[in-house]
Amino acid sequence: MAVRVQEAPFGAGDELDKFTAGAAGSGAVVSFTGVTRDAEDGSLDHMLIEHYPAMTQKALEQIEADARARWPLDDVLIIHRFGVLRAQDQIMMVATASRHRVAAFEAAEFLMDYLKSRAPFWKKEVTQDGADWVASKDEDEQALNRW
Amino acid sequence: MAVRVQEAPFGAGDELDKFTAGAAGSGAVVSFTGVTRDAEDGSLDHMLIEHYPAMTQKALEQIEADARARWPLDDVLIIHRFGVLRAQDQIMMVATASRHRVAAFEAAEFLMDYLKSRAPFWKKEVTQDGADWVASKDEDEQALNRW
Amino acid sequence: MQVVYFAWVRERLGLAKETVETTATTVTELVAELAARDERYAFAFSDISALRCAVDQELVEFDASITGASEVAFFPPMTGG
Amino acid sequence: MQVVYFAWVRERLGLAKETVETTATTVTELVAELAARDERYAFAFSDISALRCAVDQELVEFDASITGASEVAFFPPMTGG
Repeated sequence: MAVRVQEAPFGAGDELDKFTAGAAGSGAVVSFTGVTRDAEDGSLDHMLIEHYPAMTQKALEQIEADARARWPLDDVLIIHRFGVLRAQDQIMMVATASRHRVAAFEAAEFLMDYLKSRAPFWKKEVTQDGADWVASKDEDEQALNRW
Repeated sequence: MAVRVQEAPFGAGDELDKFTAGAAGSGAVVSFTGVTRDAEDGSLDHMLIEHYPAMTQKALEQIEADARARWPLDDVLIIHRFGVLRAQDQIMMVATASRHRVAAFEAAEFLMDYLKSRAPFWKKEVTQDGADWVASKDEDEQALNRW
Repeated sequence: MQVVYFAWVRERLGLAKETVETTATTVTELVAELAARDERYAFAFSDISALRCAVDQELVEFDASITGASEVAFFPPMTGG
Repeated sequence: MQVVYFAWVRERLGLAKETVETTATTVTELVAELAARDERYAFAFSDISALRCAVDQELVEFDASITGASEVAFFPPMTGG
Protein backbone atom coordinates (compact mmCIF):
# COMPACT_ATOMS: atom_id res chain seq x y z
CA MET A 1 0.00 0.00 0.00
CA ALA A 2 1.50 3.27 -1.06
CA VAL A 3 0.23 6.64 -2.18
CA ARG A 4 2.93 9.13 -3.09
CA VAL A 5 2.41 12.73 -4.14
CA GLN A 6 5.72 14.27 -5.16
CA GLU A 7 7.43 16.92 -7.25
CA ALA A 8 10.43 14.69 -8.02
CA PRO A 9 10.54 12.41 -11.06
CA PHE A 10 10.06 8.67 -10.56
CA GLY A 11 11.03 5.70 -12.69
CA ALA A 12 8.00 3.65 -13.71
CA GLY A 13 10.11 0.58 -14.55
CA ASP A 14 11.88 0.54 -11.18
CA GLU A 15 8.60 1.16 -9.38
CA LEU A 16 6.96 -1.69 -11.29
CA ASP A 17 9.79 -4.08 -10.44
CA LYS A 18 9.70 -3.20 -6.74
CA PHE A 19 5.92 -3.46 -6.70
CA THR A 20 5.92 -6.84 -8.43
CA ALA A 21 8.64 -8.20 -6.12
CA GLY A 22 6.61 -7.08 -3.11
CA ALA A 23 3.40 -8.71 -4.29
CA ALA A 24 4.52 -12.32 -3.98
CA GLY A 25 1.77 -14.73 -4.86
CA SER A 26 -0.28 -12.26 -6.85
CA GLY A 27 0.12 -13.69 -10.31
CA ALA A 28 -1.26 -10.62 -12.07
CA VAL A 29 0.24 -7.12 -12.01
CA VAL A 30 -1.23 -4.24 -14.05
CA SER A 31 0.34 -0.81 -14.38
CA PHE A 32 -0.73 2.44 -15.96
CA THR A 33 1.76 5.21 -16.70
CA GLY A 34 0.64 8.70 -17.71
CA VAL A 35 3.09 10.60 -19.89
CA THR A 36 3.08 14.33 -20.68
CA ARG A 37 2.08 14.82 -24.31
CA ASP A 38 3.36 17.66 -26.41
CA ALA A 39 0.78 20.09 -27.86
CA GLU A 40 -0.60 19.11 -31.29
CA ASP A 41 1.74 21.60 -32.97
CA GLY A 42 4.74 20.66 -30.84
CA SER A 43 4.67 24.00 -29.02
CA LEU A 44 4.47 22.80 -25.42
CA ASP A 45 7.07 24.46 -23.26
CA HIS A 46 5.94 22.76 -20.08
CA MET A 47 2.97 21.49 -18.17
CA LEU A 48 2.32 22.90 -14.73
CA ILE A 49 0.47 20.68 -12.28
CA GLU A 50 -1.12 22.39 -9.31
CA HIS A 51 -2.65 20.44 -6.44
CA TYR A 52 -4.33 20.94 -3.07
CA PRO A 53 -1.71 19.62 -0.66
CA ALA A 54 -3.99 19.35 2.38
CA MET A 55 -6.44 17.21 0.41
CA THR A 56 -4.46 15.24 -2.16
CA GLN A 57 -3.01 12.42 -0.07
CA LYS A 58 -6.34 11.91 1.71
CA ALA A 59 -8.29 11.84 -1.58
CA LEU A 60 -5.92 9.31 -3.15
CA GLU A 61 -6.01 7.10 -0.06
CA GLN A 62 -9.81 7.16 -0.21
CA ILE A 63 -9.73 6.15 -3.89
CA GLU A 64 -7.35 3.31 -3.03
CA ALA A 65 -9.59 2.18 -0.15
CA ASP A 66 -12.61 2.20 -2.48
CA ALA A 67 -10.74 0.02 -4.98
CA ARG A 68 -9.64 -2.42 -2.28
CA ALA A 69 -13.22 -2.71 -1.05
CA ARG A 70 -14.37 -3.75 -4.52
CA TRP A 71 -11.64 -6.08 -5.74
CA PRO A 72 -9.40 -8.70 -4.07
CA LEU A 73 -6.14 -6.76 -4.36
CA ASP A 74 -2.85 -7.82 -2.82
CA ASP A 75 -1.31 -4.40 -3.31
CA VAL A 76 -1.91 -0.97 -4.83
CA LEU A 77 0.52 1.79 -5.80
CA ILE A 78 -0.38 5.37 -6.74
CA ILE A 79 2.27 7.95 -7.60
CA HIS A 80 1.32 11.43 -8.84
CA ARG A 81 3.67 14.32 -9.52
CA PHE A 82 3.02 18.04 -9.30
CA GLY A 83 5.02 21.07 -10.47
CA VAL A 84 6.73 21.51 -13.83
CA LEU A 85 6.70 18.67 -16.37
CA ARG A 86 8.15 18.60 -19.89
CA ALA A 87 6.93 16.62 -22.87
CA GLN A 88 7.66 12.88 -22.37
CA ASP A 89 7.97 13.23 -18.60
CA GLN A 90 6.02 10.66 -16.63
CA ILE A 91 3.26 12.39 -14.67
CA MET A 92 1.84 9.54 -12.67
CA MET A 93 1.43 5.82 -12.39
CA VAL A 94 -0.85 3.31 -10.74
CA ALA A 95 -0.20 -0.39 -10.23
CA THR A 96 -2.43 -3.16 -8.94
CA ALA A 97 -1.62 -6.74 -7.94
CA SER A 98 -4.12 -9.55 -7.61
CA ARG A 99 -4.44 -13.28 -8.04
CA HIS A 100 -6.99 -12.51 -10.77
CA ARG A 101 -6.08 -10.64 -13.92
CA VAL A 102 -9.59 -9.24 -14.41
CA ALA A 103 -9.55 -7.79 -10.87
CA ALA A 104 -6.11 -6.25 -11.44
CA PHE A 105 -7.26 -4.66 -14.71
CA GLU A 106 -10.60 -3.40 -13.44
CA ALA A 107 -9.10 -1.94 -10.26
CA ALA A 108 -6.42 -0.10 -12.26
CA GLU A 109 -9.08 1.39 -14.55
CA PHE A 110 -11.19 2.36 -11.57
CA LEU A 111 -8.22 4.07 -9.90
CA MET A 112 -7.48 5.98 -13.10
CA ASP A 113 -11.08 7.05 -13.60
CA TYR A 114 -11.36 8.39 -10.08
CA LEU A 115 -7.91 9.92 -10.12
CA LYS A 116 -8.82 11.85 -13.31
CA SER A 117 -11.93 13.49 -11.87
CA ARG A 118 -11.83 13.19 -8.08
CA ALA A 119 -8.24 13.87 -7.05
CA PRO A 120 -7.40 17.58 -6.62
CA PHE A 121 -4.95 18.12 -9.47
CA TRP A 122 -5.16 20.77 -12.20
CA LYS A 123 -3.04 20.89 -15.33
CA LYS A 124 -1.94 24.04 -17.13
CA GLU A 125 -0.31 23.88 -20.55
CA VAL A 126 2.30 26.54 -21.10
CA THR A 127 3.34 27.25 -24.72
CA GLN A 128 5.12 30.16 -26.41
CA ASP A 129 1.69 31.59 -27.13
CA GLY A 130 0.49 31.60 -23.55
CA ALA A 131 -0.89 29.37 -20.86
CA ASP A 132 -4.18 27.49 -20.65
CA TRP A 133 -5.77 25.40 -17.96
CA VAL A 134 -6.60 21.98 -19.38
CA ALA A 135 -10.39 21.60 -19.53
CA SER A 136 -11.98 18.58 -17.91
CA LYS A 137 -13.65 16.20 -20.35
CA ASP A 138 -17.26 15.10 -20.19
CA GLU A 139 -16.08 11.59 -21.04
CA ASP A 140 -13.90 11.53 -17.92
CA GLU A 141 -16.85 12.43 -15.74
CA GLN A 142 -19.03 9.88 -17.52
CA ALA A 143 -16.37 7.20 -17.09
CA LEU A 144 -17.26 7.14 -13.37
CA ASN A 145 -20.74 5.88 -14.17
CA ARG A 146 -19.48 2.45 -15.11
CA TRP A 147 -18.43 1.65 -11.55
CA MET B 1 5.72 -3.51 -32.55
CA ALA B 2 7.30 -6.53 -30.98
CA VAL B 3 6.32 -10.09 -30.24
CA ARG B 4 8.97 -12.12 -28.44
CA VAL B 5 8.75 -15.79 -27.49
CA GLN B 6 11.77 -16.76 -25.44
CA GLU B 7 13.14 -19.13 -22.84
CA ALA B 8 15.32 -16.46 -21.20
CA PRO B 9 14.07 -14.26 -18.36
CA PHE B 10 13.16 -10.67 -19.10
CA GLY B 11 12.88 -7.62 -16.85
CA ALA B 12 9.38 -6.17 -16.90
CA GLY B 13 10.56 -2.79 -15.53
CA ASP B 14 13.28 -2.37 -18.17
CA GLU B 15 10.90 -3.47 -20.89
CA LEU B 16 8.28 -1.01 -19.68
CA ASP B 17 10.78 1.86 -19.65
CA LYS B 18 12.03 1.08 -23.17
CA PHE B 19 8.48 0.69 -24.42
CA THR B 20 7.36 3.98 -22.87
CA ALA B 21 10.39 5.85 -24.23
CA GLY B 22 9.65 4.47 -27.70
CA ALA B 23 6.01 5.49 -27.64
CA ALA B 24 6.56 9.26 -27.68
CA GLY B 25 3.30 11.16 -27.79
CA SER B 26 1.19 8.32 -26.49
CA GLY B 27 0.20 9.69 -23.12
CA ALA B 28 -1.12 6.38 -21.81
CA VAL B 29 0.87 3.18 -21.29
CA VAL B 30 -0.66 0.04 -19.76
CA SER B 31 1.28 -3.08 -18.84
CA PHE B 32 0.32 -6.50 -17.59
CA THR B 33 2.88 -8.83 -16.02
CA GLY B 34 2.10 -12.48 -15.33
CA VAL B 35 4.00 -14.00 -12.42
CA THR B 36 4.37 -17.70 -11.56
CA ARG B 37 2.35 -18.46 -8.44
CA ASP B 38 3.34 -21.10 -5.97
CA ALA B 39 0.88 -23.95 -5.35
CA GLU B 40 -1.69 -23.32 -2.58
CA ASP B 41 0.37 -25.44 -0.17
CA GLY B 42 3.71 -23.95 -1.24
CA SER B 43 4.78 -27.19 -2.89
CA LEU B 44 5.55 -25.94 -6.40
CA ASP B 45 8.93 -27.08 -7.57
CA HIS B 46 8.63 -25.52 -10.98
CA MET B 47 6.25 -24.70 -13.79
CA LEU B 48 6.99 -26.10 -17.22
CA ILE B 49 5.66 -24.15 -20.18
CA GLU B 50 5.42 -26.02 -23.47
CA HIS B 51 4.58 -24.27 -26.71
CA TYR B 52 4.18 -24.97 -30.42
CA PRO B 53 7.16 -23.17 -31.92
CA ALA B 54 5.96 -23.20 -35.54
CA MET B 55 2.69 -21.56 -34.52
CA THR B 56 3.39 -19.36 -31.49
CA GLN B 57 4.94 -16.27 -33.10
CA LYS B 58 2.31 -16.28 -35.85
CA ALA B 59 -0.58 -16.64 -33.37
CA LEU B 60 0.71 -13.80 -31.20
CA GLU B 61 1.24 -11.53 -34.21
CA GLN B 62 -2.33 -12.23 -35.28
CA ILE B 63 -3.62 -11.33 -31.80
CA GLU B 64 -1.60 -8.12 -31.93
CA ALA B 65 -2.97 -7.29 -35.41
CA ASP B 66 -6.52 -7.88 -34.18
CA ALA B 67 -5.95 -5.49 -31.27
CA ARG B 68 -4.47 -2.81 -33.54
CA ALA B 69 -7.47 -3.11 -35.86
CA ARG B 70 -9.82 -2.37 -32.97
CA TRP B 71 -8.03 0.35 -30.99
CA PRO B 72 -5.86 3.34 -31.93
CA LEU B 73 -2.59 1.98 -30.56
CA ASP B 74 0.80 3.62 -31.00
CA ASP B 75 2.66 0.50 -29.95
CA VAL B 76 2.20 -3.02 -28.61
CA LEU B 77 4.61 -5.37 -26.85
CA ILE B 78 4.08 -9.06 -26.14
CA ILE B 79 6.71 -11.20 -24.40
CA HIS B 80 6.02 -14.81 -23.43
CA ARG B 81 8.48 -17.28 -21.96
CA PHE B 82 8.56 -21.05 -22.27
CA GLY B 83 10.55 -23.72 -20.44
CA VAL B 84 11.15 -23.96 -16.70
CA LEU B 85 9.83 -21.23 -14.38
CA ARG B 86 10.05 -21.03 -10.57
CA ALA B 87 7.62 -19.36 -8.18
CA GLN B 88 7.83 -15.54 -8.55
CA ASP B 89 9.40 -15.73 -12.01
CA GLN B 90 7.78 -13.48 -14.57
CA ILE B 91 6.11 -15.60 -17.26
CA MET B 92 4.96 -12.97 -19.69
CA MET B 93 4.02 -9.37 -20.19
CA VAL B 94 2.02 -7.23 -22.57
CA ALA B 95 2.15 -3.47 -22.94
CA THR B 96 0.04 -1.07 -24.95
CA ALA B 97 0.50 2.61 -25.75
CA SER B 98 -2.20 4.97 -26.93
CA ARG B 99 -3.26 8.59 -26.72
CA HIS B 100 -6.38 7.33 -24.94
CA ARG B 101 -6.23 5.56 -21.60
CA VAL B 102 -9.40 3.56 -22.22
CA ALA B 103 -8.00 2.24 -25.52
CA ALA B 104 -4.72 1.29 -23.84
CA PHE B 105 -6.57 -0.56 -21.06
CA GLU B 106 -9.07 -2.34 -23.29
CA ALA B 107 -6.42 -3.43 -25.78
CA ALA B 108 -4.24 -4.84 -22.99
CA GLU B 109 -7.20 -6.82 -21.61
CA PHE B 110 -8.06 -8.05 -25.10
CA LEU B 111 -4.46 -9.20 -25.68
CA MET B 112 -4.48 -11.05 -22.35
CA ASP B 113 -7.82 -12.73 -22.98
CA TYR B 114 -6.72 -13.99 -26.38
CA LEU B 115 -3.27 -14.91 -25.19
CA LYS B 116 -4.80 -17.05 -22.42
CA SER B 117 -6.96 -19.15 -24.72
CA ARG B 118 -5.71 -18.73 -28.29
CA ALA B 119 -1.92 -18.78 -28.11
CA PRO B 120 -0.37 -22.28 -28.14
CA PHE B 121 1.09 -22.48 -24.65
CA TRP B 122 0.47 -25.19 -22.07
CA LYS B 123 1.47 -25.05 -18.41
CA LYS B 124 2.45 -28.00 -16.27
CA GLU B 125 2.85 -27.67 -12.52
CA VAL B 126 5.55 -29.88 -11.07
CA THR B 127 5.47 -30.50 -7.31
CA GLN B 128 7.06 -33.10 -5.07
CA ASP B 129 3.89 -35.12 -5.43
CA GLY B 130 3.93 -35.22 -9.20
CA ALA B 131 3.12 -33.19 -12.26
CA ASP B 132 -0.19 -31.89 -13.55
CA TRP B 133 -1.17 -30.02 -16.67
CA VAL B 134 -2.98 -26.84 -15.70
CA ALA B 135 -6.62 -27.12 -16.79
CA SER B 136 -8.09 -24.37 -18.91
CA LYS B 137 -10.81 -22.38 -17.19
CA ASP B 138 -14.32 -21.88 -18.53
CA GLU B 139 -14.10 -18.26 -17.44
CA ASP B 140 -11.08 -17.73 -19.70
CA GLU B 141 -12.98 -19.05 -22.68
CA GLN B 142 -16.01 -16.97 -21.75
CA ALA B 143 -13.85 -13.86 -21.39
CA LEU B 144 -13.50 -13.84 -25.19
CA ASN B 145 -17.22 -13.21 -25.58
CA ARG B 146 -16.94 -9.66 -24.38
CA TRP B 147 -14.94 -8.57 -27.43
CA MET C 1 -12.97 30.13 8.31
CA GLN C 2 -10.18 29.63 5.79
CA VAL C 3 -11.26 29.82 2.12
CA VAL C 4 -8.79 28.48 -0.47
CA TYR C 5 -8.75 28.79 -4.25
CA PHE C 6 -7.04 26.74 -6.95
CA ALA C 7 -6.22 26.90 -10.67
CA TRP C 8 -8.12 29.57 -12.61
CA VAL C 9 -10.29 30.45 -9.59
CA ARG C 10 -7.12 31.45 -7.77
CA GLU C 11 -5.89 33.34 -10.84
CA ARG C 12 -9.14 35.25 -11.38
CA LEU C 13 -9.21 36.31 -7.74
CA GLY C 14 -5.47 36.91 -7.61
CA LEU C 15 -5.59 35.15 -4.25
CA ALA C 16 -4.72 31.64 -3.02
CA LYS C 17 -6.41 31.88 0.37
CA GLU C 18 -8.09 34.21 2.77
CA THR C 19 -9.81 34.19 6.13
CA VAL C 20 -13.54 34.84 5.84
CA GLU C 21 -15.98 35.80 8.58
CA THR C 22 -19.38 34.55 7.56
CA THR C 23 -22.80 33.62 8.83
CA ALA C 24 -23.43 31.41 5.77
CA THR C 25 -24.50 27.88 6.68
CA THR C 26 -24.05 26.26 3.25
CA VAL C 27 -21.52 26.51 0.43
CA THR C 28 -24.19 28.12 -1.76
CA GLU C 29 -24.76 30.86 0.80
CA LEU C 30 -21.02 31.44 1.09
CA VAL C 31 -20.73 31.71 -2.70
CA ALA C 32 -23.53 34.32 -2.75
CA GLU C 33 -21.72 36.36 -0.11
CA LEU C 34 -18.39 36.18 -1.93
CA ALA C 35 -19.87 36.93 -5.37
CA ALA C 36 -21.53 40.05 -3.96
CA ARG C 37 -18.19 41.53 -2.85
CA ASP C 38 -16.91 42.99 -6.13
CA GLU C 39 -16.49 42.36 -9.85
CA ARG C 40 -13.55 40.01 -9.48
CA TYR C 41 -15.47 37.75 -7.14
CA ALA C 42 -18.63 38.06 -9.24
CA PHE C 43 -16.63 36.93 -12.29
CA ALA C 44 -14.90 34.05 -10.51
CA PHE C 45 -18.22 32.73 -9.19
CA SER C 46 -20.32 33.61 -12.26
CA ASP C 47 -20.79 30.02 -13.43
CA ILE C 48 -21.20 27.62 -10.53
CA SER C 49 -21.53 24.66 -12.91
CA ALA C 50 -17.86 25.22 -13.83
CA LEU C 51 -16.81 25.03 -10.17
CA ARG C 52 -16.29 22.32 -7.62
CA CYS C 53 -15.95 22.70 -3.87
CA ALA C 54 -14.53 20.87 -0.88
CA VAL C 55 -15.32 21.36 2.80
CA ASP C 56 -12.51 20.37 5.13
CA GLN C 57 -10.74 18.66 2.20
CA GLU C 58 -13.74 16.54 1.29
CA LEU C 59 -15.48 17.01 -2.08
CA VAL C 60 -19.11 18.08 -1.54
CA GLU C 61 -22.09 19.45 -3.44
CA PHE C 62 -22.84 23.17 -3.16
CA ASP C 63 -25.80 22.57 -0.86
CA ALA C 64 -23.49 21.04 1.76
CA SER C 65 -23.30 22.55 5.22
CA ILE C 66 -20.27 24.62 6.25
CA THR C 67 -21.32 25.01 9.86
CA GLY C 68 -18.26 24.29 12.01
CA ALA C 69 -16.00 23.84 8.99
CA SER C 70 -12.41 25.07 9.12
CA GLU C 71 -11.65 25.22 5.42
CA VAL C 72 -13.70 25.63 2.25
CA ALA C 73 -12.05 25.25 -1.16
CA PHE C 74 -13.18 26.36 -4.63
CA PHE C 75 -11.63 25.11 -7.84
CA PRO C 76 -12.48 24.01 -11.40
CA PRO C 77 -13.22 20.35 -12.24
CA MET C 78 -10.11 18.32 -11.57
CA THR C 79 -7.79 17.20 -14.36
CA GLY C 80 -5.37 14.76 -12.77
CA GLY C 81 -4.02 11.54 -14.20
CA MET D 1 1.34 -35.16 -43.72
CA GLN D 2 3.04 -34.28 -40.45
CA VAL D 3 0.91 -34.77 -37.33
CA VAL D 4 2.15 -33.11 -34.11
CA TYR D 5 1.02 -33.49 -30.51
CA PHE D 6 1.41 -31.27 -27.46
CA ALA D 7 1.00 -31.38 -23.68
CA TRP D 8 -0.93 -34.39 -22.37
CA VAL D 9 -1.85 -35.54 -25.88
CA ARG D 10 1.87 -35.93 -26.57
CA GLU D 11 2.35 -37.67 -23.22
CA ARG D 12 -0.53 -40.10 -23.69
CA LEU D 13 0.76 -41.07 -27.13
CA GLY D 14 4.40 -41.03 -26.05
CA LEU D 15 5.05 -39.21 -29.31
CA ALA D 16 5.66 -35.57 -30.30
CA LYS D 17 5.21 -36.01 -34.04
CA GLU D 18 4.82 -38.50 -36.81
CA THR D 19 4.28 -38.70 -40.53
CA VAL D 20 0.83 -39.99 -41.44
CA GLU D 21 -0.41 -41.28 -44.80
CA THR D 22 -4.13 -40.66 -44.93
CA THR D 23 -7.06 -40.30 -47.27
CA ALA D 24 -9.01 -38.32 -44.65
CA THR D 25 -10.31 -35.00 -45.94
CA THR D 26 -11.27 -33.39 -42.59
CA VAL D 27 -9.76 -33.30 -39.11
CA THR D 28 -12.67 -35.41 -37.84
CA GLU D 29 -11.92 -38.14 -40.37
CA LEU D 30 -8.24 -38.05 -39.42
CA VAL D 31 -9.15 -38.38 -35.73
CA ALA D 32 -11.33 -41.42 -36.52
CA GLU D 33 -8.44 -43.06 -38.37
CA LEU D 34 -5.94 -42.36 -35.58
CA ALA D 35 -8.30 -43.44 -32.77
CA ALA D 36 -8.85 -46.76 -34.56
CA ARG D 37 -5.14 -47.60 -34.49
CA ASP D 38 -4.76 -48.92 -30.94
CA GLU D 39 -5.67 -48.33 -27.30
CA ARG D 40 -3.21 -45.53 -26.77
CA TYR D 41 -4.63 -43.53 -29.66
CA ALA D 42 -8.19 -44.45 -28.69
CA PHE D 43 -7.51 -43.09 -25.19
CA ALA D 44 -5.82 -39.90 -26.39
CA PHE D 45 -8.70 -39.14 -28.73
CA SER D 46 -11.50 -40.47 -26.50
CA ASP D 47 -12.92 -37.03 -25.64
CA ILE D 48 -12.79 -34.66 -28.57
CA SER D 49 -14.37 -31.85 -26.50
CA ALA D 50 -11.15 -31.79 -24.46
CA LEU D 51 -9.03 -31.33 -27.59
CA ARG D 52 -8.18 -28.49 -29.93
CA CYS D 53 -6.60 -28.72 -33.36
CA ALA D 54 -4.63 -26.60 -35.78
CA VAL D 55 -4.10 -27.12 -39.50
CA ASP D 56 -0.90 -25.59 -40.83
CA GLN D 57 -0.48 -23.70 -37.54
CA GLU D 58 -3.94 -22.14 -37.70
CA LEU D 59 -6.56 -22.98 -35.05
CA VAL D 60 -9.57 -24.65 -36.69
CA GLU D 61 -12.72 -26.56 -35.83
CA PHE D 62 -12.71 -30.34 -36.22
CA ASP D 63 -14.83 -30.19 -39.36
CA ALA D 64 -12.10 -28.21 -41.14
CA SER D 65 -10.56 -29.58 -44.33
CA ILE D 66 -7.06 -31.07 -44.27
CA THR D 67 -6.80 -31.51 -48.00
CA GLY D 68 -3.41 -30.22 -49.10
CA ALA D 69 -2.35 -29.49 -45.50
CA SER D 70 1.27 -30.08 -44.45
CA GLU D 71 0.81 -30.21 -40.69
CA VAL D 72 -2.04 -31.05 -38.35
CA ALA D 73 -1.66 -30.48 -34.59
CA PHE D 74 -3.64 -31.86 -31.64
CA PHE D 75 -3.46 -30.44 -28.13
CA PRO D 76 -5.56 -29.60 -25.05
CA PRO D 77 -7.13 -26.14 -24.61
CA MET D 78 -4.36 -23.61 -24.30
CA THR D 79 -3.28 -22.19 -20.95
CA GLY D 80 -0.94 -19.34 -21.75
CA GLY D 81 -0.65 -15.98 -20.07
